[in-house]
Amino acid sequence: GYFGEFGGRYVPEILLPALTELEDMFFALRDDPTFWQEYLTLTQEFSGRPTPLTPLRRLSKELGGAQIWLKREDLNHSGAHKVNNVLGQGLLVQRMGKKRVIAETGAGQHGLATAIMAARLGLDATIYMGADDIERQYSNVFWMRQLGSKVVGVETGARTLKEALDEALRDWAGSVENTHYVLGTACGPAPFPELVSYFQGVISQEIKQQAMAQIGRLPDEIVACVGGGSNAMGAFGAFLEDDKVGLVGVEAGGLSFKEGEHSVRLLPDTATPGIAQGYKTLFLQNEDGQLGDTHSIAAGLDYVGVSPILAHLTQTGRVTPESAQDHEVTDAFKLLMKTEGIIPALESSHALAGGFKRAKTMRPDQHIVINLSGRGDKDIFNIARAFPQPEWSDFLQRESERAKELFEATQGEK
Amino acid sequence: GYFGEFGGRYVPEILLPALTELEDMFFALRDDPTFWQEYLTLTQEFSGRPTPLTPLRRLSKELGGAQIWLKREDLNHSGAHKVNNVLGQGLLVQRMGKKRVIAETGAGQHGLATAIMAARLGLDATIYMGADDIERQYSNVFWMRQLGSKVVGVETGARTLKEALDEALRDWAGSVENTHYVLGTACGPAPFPELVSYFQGVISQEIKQQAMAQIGRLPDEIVACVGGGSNAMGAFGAFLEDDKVGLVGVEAGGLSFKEGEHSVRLLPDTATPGIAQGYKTLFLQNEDGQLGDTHSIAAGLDYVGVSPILAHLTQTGRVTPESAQDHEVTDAFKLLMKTEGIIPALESSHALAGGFKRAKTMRPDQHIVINLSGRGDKDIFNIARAFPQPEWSDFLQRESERAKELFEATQGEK
Amino acid sequence: MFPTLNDKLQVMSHAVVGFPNLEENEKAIAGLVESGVKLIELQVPFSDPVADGHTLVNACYDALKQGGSVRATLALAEKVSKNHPDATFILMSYLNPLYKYGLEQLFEDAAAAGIKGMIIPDMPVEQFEPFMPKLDELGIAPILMVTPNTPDERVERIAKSARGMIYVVSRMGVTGSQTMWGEEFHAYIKRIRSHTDLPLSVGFGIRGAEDLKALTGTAEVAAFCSKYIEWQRHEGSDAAAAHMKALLADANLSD
Amino acid sequence: MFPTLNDKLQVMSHAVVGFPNLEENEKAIAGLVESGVKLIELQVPFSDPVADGHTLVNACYDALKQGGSVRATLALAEKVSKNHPDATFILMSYLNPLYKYGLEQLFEDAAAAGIKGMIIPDMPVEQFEPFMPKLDELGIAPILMVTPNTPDERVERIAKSARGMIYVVSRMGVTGSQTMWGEEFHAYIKRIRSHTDLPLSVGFGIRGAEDLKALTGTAEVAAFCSKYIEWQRHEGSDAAAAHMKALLADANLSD
Repeated sequence: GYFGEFGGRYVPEILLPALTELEDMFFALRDDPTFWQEYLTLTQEFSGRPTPLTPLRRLSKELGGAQIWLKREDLNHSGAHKVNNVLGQGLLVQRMGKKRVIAETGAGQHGLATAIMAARLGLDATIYMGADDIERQYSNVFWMRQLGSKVVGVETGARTLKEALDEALRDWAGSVENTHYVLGTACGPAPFPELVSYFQGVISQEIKQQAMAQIGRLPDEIVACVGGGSNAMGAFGAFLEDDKVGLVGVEAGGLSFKEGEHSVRLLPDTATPGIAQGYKTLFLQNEDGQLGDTHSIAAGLDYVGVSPILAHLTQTGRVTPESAQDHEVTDAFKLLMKTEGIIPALESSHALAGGFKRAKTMRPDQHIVINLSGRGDKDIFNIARAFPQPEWSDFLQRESERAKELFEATQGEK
Repeated sequence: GYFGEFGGRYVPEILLPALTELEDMFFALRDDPTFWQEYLTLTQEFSGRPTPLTPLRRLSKELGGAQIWLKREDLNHSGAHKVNNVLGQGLLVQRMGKKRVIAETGAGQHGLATAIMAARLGLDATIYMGADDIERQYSNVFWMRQLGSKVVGVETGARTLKEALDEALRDWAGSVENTHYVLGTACGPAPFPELVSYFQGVISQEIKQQAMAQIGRLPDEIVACVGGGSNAMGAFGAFLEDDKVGLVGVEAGGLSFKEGEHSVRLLPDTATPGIAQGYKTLFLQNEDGQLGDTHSIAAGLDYVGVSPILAHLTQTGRVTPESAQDHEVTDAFKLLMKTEGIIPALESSHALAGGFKRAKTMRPDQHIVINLSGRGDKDIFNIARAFPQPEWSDFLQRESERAKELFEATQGEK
Repeated sequence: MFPTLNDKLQVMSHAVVGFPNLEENEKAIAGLVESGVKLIELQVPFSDPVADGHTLVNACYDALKQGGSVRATLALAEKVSKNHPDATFILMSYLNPLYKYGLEQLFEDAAAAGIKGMIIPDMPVEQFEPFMPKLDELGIAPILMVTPNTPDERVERIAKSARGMIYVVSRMGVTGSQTMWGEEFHAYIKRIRSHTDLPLSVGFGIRGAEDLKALTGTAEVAAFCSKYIEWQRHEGSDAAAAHMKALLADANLSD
Repeated sequence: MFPTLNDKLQVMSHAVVGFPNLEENEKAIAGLVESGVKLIELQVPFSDPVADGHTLVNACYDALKQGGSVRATLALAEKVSKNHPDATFILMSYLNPLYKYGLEQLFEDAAAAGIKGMIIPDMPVEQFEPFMPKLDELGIAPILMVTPNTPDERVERIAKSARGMIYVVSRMGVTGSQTMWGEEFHAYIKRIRSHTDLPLSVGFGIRGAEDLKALTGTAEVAAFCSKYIEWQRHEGSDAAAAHMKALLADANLSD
């Protein structure tokens, strides 16, 4: 469970048995080709895998550098790569014979993916979400509840993702015997970083095959955004031994490198080694070891730690860290929409910003693959916040009144 | 251009040259296998085709009848089958050397698909939309504009889809020489019904192959919702000669069969033959030939005419018409979400309602394929209207205020 | 009756049946005739008037609420053709209301009501052809349209079935905006004339006396419709008639 | 010092350093000692206290704003261990603040400040093992936890490194809710005793005198923390001390 100095399993004693059970099962299944096939079948028939590798011909020409390709994780069922991991863990839950899953969620994407998996596989699901996040991301709460999940608001502390994660761990401490904790990213105590990377690895396995078929060789670079790190690990995994393929992780540069205004952990003078949330990695923290505040225009990148595997791969030089600031991200978002007709998530737009910048410095006979981890239209509220305009607030105002009238009409009926 | 008594081309003289040019090109390309291959490649690399055929194991067991399969058009880029047709027409536009496209849109789905295609292929796009629809469906307007399309509000008449369609035709009358009108469904003057059905036919071609691979034989029935009819024609097309495969089209039964409370045109005592909007079909109309009012919980089924091909196939008995009322639709919507973790569009939920009802009467060794034409999360505002709850209106109220503050903050910056 | 080739330009104007209401139609038509207009279209309002501009679209929308219909149009035609024997009334309609009425029956009833011509923008010449013997027998002229992008062989086919006059769509686009009457337009008119000896009625984009002056000597009829309906909507039928009278005087087209 | 096997039950209570503020901590601890509590945890507040219930989570959140930290905890320890020589102070912290401080240095400084034991919920026994010689040299007892789902071979390993006492997590779940002290619990205690002669400190879910009575004769120490912090939050440190005194009396645990 260690990657260089990072990783490990630093959890309250009560959680250890569940983690070792999960690890034992994972190690056994990891070497079982029929399990991987079962996983591939599930992702194919339910989520539409393989997702395509889309050439951006117009945009590449416009930028004048490398040929840019997008790995289309936005086309997954539920609109992001998150579902890969969740479906994989669902299979593990079935093998372990557990009937209940819990998850934490920030903006709601991982919670939604978990709710979808639970509905598909017939499991009970409880999703923990900070009370402030519920208030700001109600649309995802709406979907999770329609999917039959219980959404629990967490009122402690800052009432956001961190508190939701802690609360989910607290639930797990009392329910491990029948409950699986579906961790959403390649972080947390072992075996989660490896486990999540394993399932997300389907992304890079497909990229490899598709690059051979569509380009005729491996790409020169692969670029992914890095929040917790699951989509980056997914996009990089199969290429770790291919030294000629550059691997670039783009973090959220936010407003500036000032404390609390970004979520950059892999660049020098940002995060430092720490042990929290069950594992050792680079955390944004103060000298007293208190985890810091973060900011990103993309809720999914707004995280204080980072995958211990990526922390290690960055230290060894295999992964090149980059960052993109909020305004570069919105520019890349607009450019992709207008030039190629694809609506990216703000998270993925970090990879676009970093990838476009690099592509410009490359030659037209070079190829760069950007992992489009999710689509933007699932998050219109977040995106509208990034592009403020009065028509939107007026629309919401009217729609709020309409919704109120509609609800009152149903009350009258009863 | 006729299908039995239906179809034809009843348009102002000025539009005839464009339609005959389009028809000539279509007929020439229809017989060119390389063109179909070009189309398949575009849908694969951009939109993720083939979409999967998903077995609904839990739901089939719960209902206790036929094995139910979903054709997952919701996994297309942009979230619905609409994009198939639009991409195909985009290829035609390129062959014709035109640089501009126009389209009409009601709830915004076809407009959004057209905007996406135009951005991808580098075309100018103008989308006509009723002023009232713009006001109610602003989220789609937001995306279309971000994609670089011009969205024009139509202030005439009832300010909805019909007026937008008329306005688009007026634009076309003045711009045919450099502009292609991207019609969104299998209606309108020839060659549109055939043209749209041709491109959507990719759906049934895939179903056929997938059924052979996954079931080992053709399905017993295929069910699709019918608005204009493009997803139904897409799902039925390749099976027209396979007499043992039942084809069922489910229309919007709305609130009741009273005038103005539904959009059912294929059942007896509903619509009558008429000639309008450029073609002859069954229209909901009064005895004076004025087109009637329609209602559906799903904006995309709320249409007064129907594909002339479906009108004909219903008359010959090849297609069985069914209808689902609003409350059956919301029940089917909830059932699919809770049992299989898939969020359907309200349009597609009509096919679900009709399909579930039929599946229950069938044997477990029979197989029914329901075409899931689109996903629901693209339309949270519409779906929230179908499931009114006070949390939603409160959320919108708060979000409206936040949006206003954010916009004011950007103004302060300048 | 219809003008003949090389007659002096005359204006054709318009009534949307039911706009602003059925009673007012009669009064407005009387005003038009009084002003010197002898060719008048009676438009059956329709729910989907795809070939009309905003002015007529909105007039149709309002007219339907006032009971505008095929039957109301025939009733109006009967009255006004009796009251104004020197005016020529043309029934203008989209196809569907007539199709629902029954085309054969409609042609007969229209003829009986004094209608002399028929403009159906979404009924192509191919659809008219089978009815030509009937129409000729009834003395109803199908007034068919040609447009700048109509190819020669099709103009030829249209000219063969056209009666009374040919409606020349002045430019690409729909009713209600500005048009130019330059060289290109004259070449277009010349091209149409090479296929027919019928008088030509120019329509779309005729908004004022300058347009009428420009068309004098070029066409036999100028359709002045949208602008008239705007006057009617904003100032009432009496004022619209007065405007029309002044217009004809300004354009030197008064009798 | 720590009790020994079969000593009469005593209560361990709690301070979150910085809650409600640093000054008040001293007063509150004095109150606890006065009330008869001789084992006191000094909790370093942390931003992510995953193993605590809501009461302690919120106390940590507030304490951090008041300057709670490792250094503040050591400073407090130095004062209170001097002022209350007959009380035993245990440093309780999540791993990260200590890791950042430097574990070796921390152990040395804690010992110098009079700390006798160390509870680090997210530091497994494997991580403690390399430090055991150092800890034994400094006289600091790692108070390790066992839980109902800890397998026997692991209890054995934990018992080997444990010093002072073993912290027995009473049930699945986290601090602050009700627990039952039935047959199953006694079997669990018996199982743990079969691996160690150290006294047992039972924690999680001890909310009142009835719980303390139930544990009397079963365990040597009962951790009474969340409920005390609730008293402190809602009624202040003086009232909390008074409640504690009354509790010990009710449970027949007064000296």
